[in-house]
Amino acid sequence: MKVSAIITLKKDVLDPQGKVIHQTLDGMGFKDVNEVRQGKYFEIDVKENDPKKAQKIVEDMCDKLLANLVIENYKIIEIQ
Amino acid sequence: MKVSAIITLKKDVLDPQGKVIHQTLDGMGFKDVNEVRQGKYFEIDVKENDPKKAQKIVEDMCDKLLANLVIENYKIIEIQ
Amino acid sequence: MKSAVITFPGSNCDRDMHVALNKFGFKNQMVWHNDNELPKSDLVVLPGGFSYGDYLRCGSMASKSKIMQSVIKFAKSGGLVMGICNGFQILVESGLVPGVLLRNKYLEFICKNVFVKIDNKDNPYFKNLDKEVFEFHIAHNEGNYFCTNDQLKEIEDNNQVAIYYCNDNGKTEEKFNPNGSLKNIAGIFNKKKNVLGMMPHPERMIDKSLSGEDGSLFFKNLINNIK
Amino acid sequence: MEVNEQIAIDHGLKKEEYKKICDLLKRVPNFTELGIFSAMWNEHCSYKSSRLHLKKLPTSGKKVIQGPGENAGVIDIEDGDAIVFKIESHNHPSFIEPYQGAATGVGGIMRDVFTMGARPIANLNSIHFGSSQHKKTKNLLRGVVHGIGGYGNCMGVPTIAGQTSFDNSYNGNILVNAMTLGLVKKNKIFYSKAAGLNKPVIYVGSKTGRDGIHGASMASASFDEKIEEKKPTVQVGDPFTEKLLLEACLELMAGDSIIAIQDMGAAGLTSSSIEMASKGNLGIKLNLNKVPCRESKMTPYEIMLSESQERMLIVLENGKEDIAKKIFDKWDLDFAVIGRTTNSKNIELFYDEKKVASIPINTLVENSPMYDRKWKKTKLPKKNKYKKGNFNNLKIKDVLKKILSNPNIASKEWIWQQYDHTVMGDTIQKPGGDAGVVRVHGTNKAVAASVDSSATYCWAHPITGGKQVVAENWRNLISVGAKPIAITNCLNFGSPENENNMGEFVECVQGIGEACKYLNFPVVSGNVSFYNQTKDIGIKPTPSIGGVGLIKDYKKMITMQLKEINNVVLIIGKTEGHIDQSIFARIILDEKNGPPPEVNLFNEKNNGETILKLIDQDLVKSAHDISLGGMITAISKMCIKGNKGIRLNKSKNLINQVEYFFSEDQGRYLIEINPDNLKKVTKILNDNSVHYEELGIIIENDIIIDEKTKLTIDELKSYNTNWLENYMN
Ligand SMILES: Nc1ncnc2c1ncn2[C@@H]1O[C@H](COP(=O)(O)OP(=O)(O)O)[C@@H](O)[C@H]1O
Ligand SMILES: [Mg+2]
Repeated sequence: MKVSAIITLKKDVLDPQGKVIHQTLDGMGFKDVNEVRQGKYFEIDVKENDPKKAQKIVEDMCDKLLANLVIENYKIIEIQ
Repeated sequence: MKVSAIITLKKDVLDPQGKVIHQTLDGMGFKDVNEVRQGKYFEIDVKENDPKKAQKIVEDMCDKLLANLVIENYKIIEIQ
Repeated sequence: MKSAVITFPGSNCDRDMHVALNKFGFKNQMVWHNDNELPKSDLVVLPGGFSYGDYLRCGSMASKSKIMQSVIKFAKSGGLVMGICNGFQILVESGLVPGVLLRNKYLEFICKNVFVKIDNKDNPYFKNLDKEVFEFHIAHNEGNYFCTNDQLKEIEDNNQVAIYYCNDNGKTEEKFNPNGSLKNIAGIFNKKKNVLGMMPHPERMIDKSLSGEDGSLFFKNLINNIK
Repeated sequence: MEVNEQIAIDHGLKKEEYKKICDLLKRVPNFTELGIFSAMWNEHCSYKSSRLHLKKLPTSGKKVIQGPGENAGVIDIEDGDAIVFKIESHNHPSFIEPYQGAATGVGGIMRDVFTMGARPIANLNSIHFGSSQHKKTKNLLRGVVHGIGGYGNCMGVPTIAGQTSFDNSYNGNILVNAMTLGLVKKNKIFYSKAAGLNKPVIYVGSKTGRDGIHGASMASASFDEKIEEKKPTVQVGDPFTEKLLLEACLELMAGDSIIAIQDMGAAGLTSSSIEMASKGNLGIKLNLNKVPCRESKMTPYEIMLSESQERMLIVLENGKEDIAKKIFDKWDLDFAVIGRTTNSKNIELFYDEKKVASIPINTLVENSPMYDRKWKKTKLPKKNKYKKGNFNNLKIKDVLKKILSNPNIASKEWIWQQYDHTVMGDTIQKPGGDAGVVRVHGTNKAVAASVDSSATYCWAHPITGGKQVVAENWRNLISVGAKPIAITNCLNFGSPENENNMGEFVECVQGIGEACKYLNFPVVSGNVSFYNQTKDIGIKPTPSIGGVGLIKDYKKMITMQLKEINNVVLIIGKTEGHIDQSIFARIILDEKNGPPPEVNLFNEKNNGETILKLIDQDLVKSAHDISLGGMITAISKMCIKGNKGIRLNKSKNLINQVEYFFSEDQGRYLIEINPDNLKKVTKILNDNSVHYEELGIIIENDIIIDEKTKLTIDELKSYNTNWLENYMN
């Protein structure tokens, strides 16, 4: 199954990338932007065919490697 | 409205990050992984209140800045 | 000969390039990214560094700066534009040369000397050089050159590859490729060969106390070619 | 929130400290005020356990322009030039979030340096990890190295040297010490002392967020099971903004607008505003509504305690606001007038037009606690008696192989190749040598810098260890041909509330002080990091010494690679055969006890100064000090670097061969001499009463020890250069 996960910075954590992208968009004429936050997206194709189990595996990966829970949160957004 | 977009590398583009993460996961004991692809996730809060229009704006941002269409695709995944 | 080095927010090899150009006889001017006009110049250089922190994609945001419109115009009219390292990434993002620069294969920043082979001397940058293999210095995190198959064919058909990574004998094998770049490509021209983008930093090799002196050869030759 | 004793304790204050606050204020502080006290009075900001002892360090000298007490120390390098430098720890955050912890550590120390008007020209780092077998080590190492590189590379400042060690004692508490050197004109140094009444107080840089609130308190609390709860206090660094801040500050500093400037480091706005006012003997008034905030509805408490990075506080001359604002606008940085200097001698904070805090500044600064903590002396351990007969069973080749590929000796190229060490175009000695060297841009001068520590020696006998680190650092500078000028120090120890750890601290400082005094190598800046421990077990005492020296003519710089066949290599200094605490004793004999090698300061000074004389007369072709792993390890590294071999003479020394090769006696160097100059050199050595021996003659390709023992350079290389890379991949 293909499991998609997004990893985002926690709310109060500085997102330097989002900040600069916001400024650049503004300079390009996209004036009506309140905020830009950037995160990571992973598409992980696991051999597991049971959606629940596949989700569990990817969550485990997020806990152990993909996300740093000190500053990030993760969310599974799709299982296919 | 808050518009979420994901940007992924096109199929035939090398994804060194995904590859290394795959190897690392493997080394950590996650043996049953076929593939890992990494992408970017954006959450853009725009002043526009009409979902259609908000989506349009963010698509425009992706075309002009956020994605490099030579190697990347984008997809709007949520509008709130 | 007049040159112009563009300073973007986050550029950090702008001074080094300024020093090198002046050392070899250019009259160099620094140009701010927010300016509209380029000063009259025979050569425009986009220097190395981390413009806009290399956030989003390296070079992407710098390619949208005000001054880049003038740079693009200058390049289209045949003016010489050279992008080094981050400058190469900016050239790629602004479409002046084809392809993209991905993260290094092993995901690590690399700072070391490498050898590169000059493939084609029929251009204002390498014409009259009497060596093929140069020792240059690289320092980058995203130098992994990539392009589509169609682009590659076009690049090769037009002799647009400027330099390849190789060993001291000029062998361009995969094991001499520091960052995983396609075909060991270290630098690329545009079609007309007035625009050059390359990862190595010749400006860091301009006297014998530094990492080497092949940069001196490059700059001396360049100014003579332009004269 | 009503403040009470329990809340104070939760803020890391002690009962008595809370009582003292109430007594001094003659009332109960409000919540914001309590936060300010807790930040100012914690170990990290107040140096309450260390102050008493640090006073004993020698801090002045002919070349010292500014000693400890400012953002960084400053030394004179002649011709109107000065070097600003300091080292700082970021240990706890780096353990929790290695990338960001290390990155913000590098960012913080660079800010300390450019706050004084200096452009950073070199970075160094001293990093210590748990055993290479420990399950966390690899990820921590990778994260820390990426973080240091990520920040320093982006800033465009070369990382020119460092030190990396592995030891069990850091398994639960790694050390990340970052050092920066900056270059400034002597008459353009900026200080943090405010002056004048009613001057505008300016906030510049990034916006204030909720990150790192109570980071300084975290640095002063040891790790325990509650570690998870402390997580969100890690800050995220933004090197891009810092690069802009650097350029903007230097641009403003070129004019005459600034009265005082101070970066917001630990305890953010609190300590920066209080320090500036305190030094100027003034009061300060801030309107917190004017502080640029990233998050909505931040409270005064949060604004004052936030440790968001990349921020500065400036006291300007009246009427210069517009000039300053224009510069910060150009660099896309926040700029706000947030207050004024006053004559109240209080810090007064306003929020929504209400006064939310008012504290006499001397209460926070002069009245801060100072402790004379209990400490225990460490006795000099008894020497081990080794059965020399047992050594005869050891094959030199096997031992050397083990030592060269030991994590603490193996090449650290995998690390420093990830640091941009050539940007700025003045790096003339890259990492991998005894010290990094950068030219003073546009001149014939160069500065050398090295950072060193020897936790094992310090652990075995802190006074000797303290002396030894300074001496080793001095030797590393001498080895590249630099005249040592001054040091900065980062003192990493366990809990000061533990008598043993405190004793280690006191005695290491004593040793450092003695060596610095004798070598005329004063301490101009530094940092203390206590509570490096997991539960009750402290790390080995780890003072890191960062030294800086001057090379007047950079063309005379020396490197360690062997240069020419047939040249002679001399050992400078006497080889006595001290094995205890050597890497040989630890990894080959598995012997952990015994005293560290003795440090004879007279010999150190005399040997070092004599070598500088030889270098000055162009008599030295290459040089390397002998440290960890002894003489054979040192010569192996010179061979590897120079791609040459050596035929060793039969030693006339009476000690056993193993002791001759692997002992770690101090004060020694290897130098390469052209045979034509040998007479001249030995005369100078004799005239200066320097002990020397002829080690051997340079040949191609092999180290030839005797008829039976021969090693090729390729072999040596494979032992030494591959370990770390293999380990990481
Ligand atoms: N973390 C690091 N960053 C940069 N350089 C490093 C680091 N660790 C080690 N090095 C470099 O590797 C070399 C070997 O270090 P070390 O074994 O401590 O040398 P020595 O024993 O001569 O003092 C030195 O040149 C040092 O600068
Ligand atoms: Mg050394």
